Amino acid sequence: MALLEVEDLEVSLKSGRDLLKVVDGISFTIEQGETLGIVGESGCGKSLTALATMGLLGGTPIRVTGGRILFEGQDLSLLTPNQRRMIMGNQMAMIFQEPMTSLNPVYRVGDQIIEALQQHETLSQKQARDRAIELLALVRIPDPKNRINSFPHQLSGGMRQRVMIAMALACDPKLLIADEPTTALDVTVQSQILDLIVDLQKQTGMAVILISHDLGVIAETCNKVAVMYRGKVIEAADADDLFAHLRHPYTRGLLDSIPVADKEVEHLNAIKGRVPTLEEAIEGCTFNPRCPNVQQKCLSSYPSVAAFERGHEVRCHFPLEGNE
Amino acid sequence: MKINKVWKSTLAMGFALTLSGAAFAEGTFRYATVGEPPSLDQHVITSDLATTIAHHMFEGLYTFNASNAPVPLLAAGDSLEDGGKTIKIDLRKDVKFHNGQAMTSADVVASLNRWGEFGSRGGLLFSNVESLTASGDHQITIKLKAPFGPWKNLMAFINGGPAIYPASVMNGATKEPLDPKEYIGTGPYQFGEWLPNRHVELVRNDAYTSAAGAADGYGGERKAEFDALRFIPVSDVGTRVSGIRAGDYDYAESIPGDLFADLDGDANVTTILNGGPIFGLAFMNSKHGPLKENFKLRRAIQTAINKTPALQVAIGPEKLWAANGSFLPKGNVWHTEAGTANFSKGDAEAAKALAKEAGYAGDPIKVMVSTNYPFHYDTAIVYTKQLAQAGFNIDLQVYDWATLIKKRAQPDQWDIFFTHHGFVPDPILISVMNDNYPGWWATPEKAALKAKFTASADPEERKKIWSDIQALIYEQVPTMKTGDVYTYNIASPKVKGLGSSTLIWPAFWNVSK
Amino acid sequence: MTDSIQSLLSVKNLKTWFEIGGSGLFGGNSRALKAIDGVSFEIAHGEVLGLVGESGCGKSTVGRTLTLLEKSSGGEARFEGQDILKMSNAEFRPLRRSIQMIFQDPFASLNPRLSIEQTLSEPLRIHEVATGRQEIINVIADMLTKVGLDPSVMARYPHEFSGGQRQRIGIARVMILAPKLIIADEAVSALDVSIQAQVLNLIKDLQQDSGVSMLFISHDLGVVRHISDRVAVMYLGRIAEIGRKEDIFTNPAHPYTKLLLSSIPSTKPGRKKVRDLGEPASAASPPSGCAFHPRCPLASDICRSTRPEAVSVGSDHLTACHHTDKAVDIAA
Amino acid sequence: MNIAQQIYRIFAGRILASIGFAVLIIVVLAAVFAPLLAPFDPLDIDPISRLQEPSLEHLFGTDQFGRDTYSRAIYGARMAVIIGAGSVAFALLTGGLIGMLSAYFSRLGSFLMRGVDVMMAFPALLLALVLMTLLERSVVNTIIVIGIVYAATTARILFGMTLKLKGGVFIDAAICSGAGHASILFRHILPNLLSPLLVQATFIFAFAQLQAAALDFLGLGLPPEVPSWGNMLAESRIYITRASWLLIFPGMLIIFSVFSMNLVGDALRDTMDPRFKDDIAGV
Amino acid sequence: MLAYTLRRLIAFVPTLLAASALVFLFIHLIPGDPASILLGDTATPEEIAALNQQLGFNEPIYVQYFLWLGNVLQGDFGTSVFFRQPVLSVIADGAETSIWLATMTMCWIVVIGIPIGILSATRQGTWIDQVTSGFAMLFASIPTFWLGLYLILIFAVGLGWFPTSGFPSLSDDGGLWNLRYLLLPSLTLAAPNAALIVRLVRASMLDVQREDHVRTARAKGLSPSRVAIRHVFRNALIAVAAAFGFTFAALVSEAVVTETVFSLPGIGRLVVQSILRRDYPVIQGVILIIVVLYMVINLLVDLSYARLDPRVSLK
Repeated sequence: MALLEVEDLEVSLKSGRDLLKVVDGISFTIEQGETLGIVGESGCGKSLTALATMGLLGGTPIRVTGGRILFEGQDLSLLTPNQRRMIMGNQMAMIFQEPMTSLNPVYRVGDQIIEALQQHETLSQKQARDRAIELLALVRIPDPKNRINSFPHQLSGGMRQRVMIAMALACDPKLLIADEPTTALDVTVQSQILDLIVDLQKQTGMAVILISHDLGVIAETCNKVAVMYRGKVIEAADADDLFAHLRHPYTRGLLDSIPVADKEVEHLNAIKGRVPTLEEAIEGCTFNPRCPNVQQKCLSSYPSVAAFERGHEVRCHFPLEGNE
Repeated sequence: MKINKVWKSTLAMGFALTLSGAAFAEGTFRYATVGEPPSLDQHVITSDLATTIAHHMFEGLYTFNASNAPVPLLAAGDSLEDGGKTIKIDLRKDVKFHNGQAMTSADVVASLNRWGEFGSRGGLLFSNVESLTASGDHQITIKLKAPFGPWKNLMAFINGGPAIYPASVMNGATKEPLDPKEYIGTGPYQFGEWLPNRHVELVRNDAYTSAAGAADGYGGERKAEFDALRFIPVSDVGTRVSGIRAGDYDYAESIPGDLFADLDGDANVTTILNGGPIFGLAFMNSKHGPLKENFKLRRAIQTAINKTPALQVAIGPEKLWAANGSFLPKGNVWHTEAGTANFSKGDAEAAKALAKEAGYAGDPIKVMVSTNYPFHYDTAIVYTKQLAQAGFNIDLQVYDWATLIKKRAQPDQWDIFFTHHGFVPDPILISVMNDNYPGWWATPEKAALKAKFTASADPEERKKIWSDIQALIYEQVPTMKTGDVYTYNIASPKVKGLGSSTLIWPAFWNVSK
Repeated sequence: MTDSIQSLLSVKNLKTWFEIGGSGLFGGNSRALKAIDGVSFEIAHGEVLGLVGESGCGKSTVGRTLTLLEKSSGGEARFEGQDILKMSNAEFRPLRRSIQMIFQDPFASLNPRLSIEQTLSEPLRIHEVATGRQEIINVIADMLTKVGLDPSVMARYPHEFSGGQRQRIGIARVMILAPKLIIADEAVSALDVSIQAQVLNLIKDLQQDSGVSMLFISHDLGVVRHISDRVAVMYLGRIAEIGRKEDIFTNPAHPYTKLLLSSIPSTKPGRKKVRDLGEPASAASPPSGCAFHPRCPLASDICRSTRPEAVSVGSDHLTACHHTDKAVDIAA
Repeated sequence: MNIAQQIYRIFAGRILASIGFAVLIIVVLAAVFAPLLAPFDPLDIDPISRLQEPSLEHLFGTDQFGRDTYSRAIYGARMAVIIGAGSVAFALLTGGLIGMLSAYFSRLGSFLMRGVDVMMAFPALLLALVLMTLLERSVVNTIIVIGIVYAATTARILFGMTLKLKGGVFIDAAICSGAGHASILFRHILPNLLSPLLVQATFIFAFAQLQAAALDFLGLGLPPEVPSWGNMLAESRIYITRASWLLIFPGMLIIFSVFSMNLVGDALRDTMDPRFKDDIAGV
Repeated sequence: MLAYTLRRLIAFVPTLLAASALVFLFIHLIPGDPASILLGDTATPEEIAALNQQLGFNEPIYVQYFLWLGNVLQGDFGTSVFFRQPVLSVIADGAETSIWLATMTMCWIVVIGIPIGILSATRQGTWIDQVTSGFAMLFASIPTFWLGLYLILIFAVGLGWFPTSGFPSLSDDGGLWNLRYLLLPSLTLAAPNAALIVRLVRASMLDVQREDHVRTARAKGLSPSRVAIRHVFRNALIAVAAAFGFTFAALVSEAVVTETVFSLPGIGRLVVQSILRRDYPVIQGVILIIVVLYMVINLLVDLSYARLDPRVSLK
């Protein structure tokens, strides 16, 4: 039994009388100890997938409109909100993109960690506090005994993200969902945080879903990768396999668009056009307006999944040969 | 004890919100006033409200009986000598001030002197006084330059009148009103406290000795039945009425005429008419502007106006007003019809013709009125309309009362202004008789008649001269009377001893509940 | 090193300090935040200088100071020989045509109440580049085509465009004046990867066609490498290292440059770990001596006490480090 | 987008706000066409028919002067619109200019805003009371006195918003294009303030009605002969039991018009530029 | 914090000087004078002038101002022309009423406004939200005097549950029980302000609800009510605190009207009456004290900011 199984998940935004599908039937599984990277440009639905999985869409006009999410074999949609909260923050935890705003500015960081602890475990104030200090030490915050009394604004962005991680780890979750955890951080700090996540995962054996727009971050951290475009996973594979054999023209284009520091190119091979908005209806493959090798078939029908060796899957009528 | 009480009241508040009226001791009389008095010093203050409060504390040598005739109060008796030029007044010997001192002629002389020099109405008498001396411990002697008819009325009129204070208080007193701590009089109630905005409270003077005789008007026996009289400013008239209805007050003054029918028929309310009517006056500027010396134009204005609709609008029920041209009401000794044919003609055409004759060419006539007194304002609105119909160009300016008082002292600021006058027992006290009163009516004709009027001591002759003066007023029109207004007050039916009407100011001795 | 005669812009010892804390009558405890504290560099005609560094290092302030959007606190910046820092706003106004700026946020840099035509015609009118409505419209249409937009978009308002399109409009507004120097402040960092590549290509093409000089400010080393001729690395208000981009990227001299380079995630699977050297200090309370010393594996006493001055470590390659001779290992 | 579309965008799906908007249109129409709609002269005194109950002839009854309350109420709408629009104009022009200039020219601003602080420290009604006693009761003075009070709040709000805008990137962009002060203030900043100003205007309009009524009630507002709803209440408050229609009708008119204006303001705020939502919290 | 408070207090001085000079100028420009009010209808201009001379109102305004200012600095606010009592004791007497009225009103605002605001925000978009928001707006649209008149008519005259008017001191017979006199006035005064607080609490909670840290709180598995109170309302309180400064100013304004309607012996009515009576020393004193109070309350609001929001540092 997989730890988490997402089947045909559909998430829609209610806009006036229309339902716009933001996540359009995606499926993936993740096992204990695995790191799944979900990559894509803004608006592709990657963050909503994470929020839907976690159960945090309440209070927005966005709803899960189809599919199932199974956590340890249990269909989360069948749980009452209270039962769902028992899992949230306990067996399944999440960290977010903006460490600057994701902590409540009016409470000390220690209290915020303690709150997470006491929500799911019966601990005395003293026990909870000791545990919070341990957690801060675990995420390598120097001088945790004093730092526990800091307010969020007294910490740097990197430190705050560490606090967020400590809070997420408070109840030893089986799954950690990290939504763009390093996007707002400087590159030197980013590498520290990524190192930390990788190390903690090894220590605890938890599964991690890492969501990022940065192919480099994904490549360095994850062992499975799903590439999303316009609400659908268009390519999924083991990380090694994916970067060795890019099969979708979008993934190819994405990789070619990145100017890298360790290689010189005169001209970037950019994908043309722009990401279509949700309101724009596209017949056939949704990537067809931007695809360099679009064919007649691409304009009329949406491609189904084509499977390659080692579980490499791609949604393209004309997958690339997959040579570097 | 105290804590227990607080606890109890808190409990009570929770369970029995209906028990509202019982905050005051039974012996406190609660009077909802229209505002606060400027000061209670009777020598210099002419506010009716001040007198309503103060005449329970301060007394003069004389006062009025039910038929408005002067009778002794602190005086025991008097005699005229020297053809009316020397007045000897004997004082009662049993009178004590609130501070415990007995009243002697020294106190009376000091009080009369200050009143004569600084008092509002003192000048009327004292311009005729040659000397004032104590001719014994309990006797004073006033020597006049010439016989002066109205002296006793002036002495009996306590509003702006000669209240008797201890000499110690009078020492150094000037035009500036006395401080509350100097409120020491001889009356049945004495000064308690004055909490600004909250109330003025008088408490019973247990050492009071009353004048002899049965109660008659303000004269005779005075008995303080209440432990305290509390005068509470309730400026909103609706609140005053509601307060009486709900039992929060025992007595409330200055109630609009339009509510009379309702209140008169309400079993929870007693209405008390005032015996002496007040009357509105529209003064004309004799010193400056288009109306100066132009008696014809003034008569044109007078002719244009029909007083009745204004009274209907301003007052309401016919019981409460009279379109009466005589300055003093029917039944009063000073009543006369002289000149009153011109009181309320309401003839626009005749007015137009007169105005044309007077050379009026449509210059604006500045009329000042204050909304602090709604009936002035209502009257002004109606008059303005009538005058406009008669071709006058009226510039109506509405001010607050303080501004109006300031402006009316400046002759170039106005042509007509509205005010009103309280009931007075002697015509000499009517403001238009004062040459310095704004309007500044001081024609030779007036001067001649006024001299004769004050010099005479013969009641019949004085009545005759007064009717000549009234006729002159209708001819020269220094002011227009707007009509008599019988104001009324309301009280809780529990209050006993009020009678069906008040004389001039309500008095609460011999009253209980 | 570029000869100062040919350089278009020569910045010497530039300082920009902000006052923080305290104000009003008794604001005695105000301090200076030294956003830029002695920065020198030159830009030659037709050259692109990349200015790279982490957030808070003062790189944007350099750009804003050179366009007089911030007031400098010291130093000089000679543009074609004239010290622009000494100029009043009014004196500088005619020069604004020559020194133009591209801003980071394509959503905030266009006035939402002005149509594209209004936005683009404003600089033309002010600098009298074109007169008469028809001429102006022609120039604008031309420019829009150059940045890859259809001239018919002229009548539309900013909210009708995507981020990439807006940034193209921003570039059009700058290029329409044919400036001599463009300061591009994080010009592509707000854009999605696929759009970023398009805009970068556009900027690079336009720069090469027009020969305009450029100060390209970015936190992204890849982007900087792609577009620049020379690169300056900033750390806490100072330049740590400056030189030709080949030298900086293949042969970095400053330990900080090395740390930066090894921190960039590459698209090759597998994690190469970097030593945890802590986080940057804040410019409000900079460390003594070399500002990088708390994070530097090579730090010695001199680093803690003395601020290193720039020393030459090769042709046109300067670095501000006391230990240029020592090797440093950044990998964990 | 044309005006009709904008109005549709603001009111579509907001039932209460749409009703409010309709009420306001009715009030404005009543104000404009008062002479046509009023069956009687609002100033015409008729002592014979005073204090009459509402009837077919006098829909809202008559007052103590025998004037037709319905006609006065119609003309009252005219005063409401004049006072509201006047106060809005005064407050926005003076306050807006002070706020904008103060934020833009910081040295001038520290001086001007100090003055605004002084004004703000006076409770609005007390300031109005003192000024109204000082000046004469008149329509213009009432507008000025109410306008001054809201000019201070407007200045504060615009100060904040201008400061925010001034720090905006597109202003930097305009500076870099070489735009001068006047162009930045009036071409770049002002148009961005228009929608928050519109919202502010609706709230000032609404609160000005209440302020004017309070002044009338205290006898320090419009000249008493002017048929305004506040004056009608002030004059007839003693008739609360004797002639209840004299208080109920004008009172309801004030409540409904203020309520409507608030509803419209709310709807405007909801549809407005989200950047400024924080700044206007009702006056 | 002490240093900050001190510095703020010192910064009051110029504002106070400007405000007091302005008041002084304004009220002396008003036509009319205390003497003519005191002496009434029969007084001649000479008498009035003489009394004004005696009271010191004939000096040039600036001389009067500096004399007054000098005395105020020594704690002497002068003597009420009308009451012949020290201004401070006149004000102190009115203050009892006003302070109790304000306290009770604030209690209503907090007790009514805040819970309803929270309810409305947490039920955003439901009929509960629409009804409460609608009523809040309606109450903010009612002229206070009109509301007061009808409350008296219904609850005091009609039902007889409460006294109609006035307020005997708590030291008078009845003690705390006398507070029932303030029940209707405080409700009248609270209605529009509570309505504004409802709207403000709702709006700021909705703003906070959109913030990222609320999502974090929910991600911890906290219950909705805990999130609403501890994470949303607690943070929204920062914006609400600011409103209390404004509410105070609004309260003072509306108290003038309410105290008039209910004939309460408070400061609001005192100042109106004093303006009508041209009792200069009282007007100056009251307005000065209200301005000081306003500034102190704003200072307290700023200080409470620092307590509510650790990001705010007071320097």
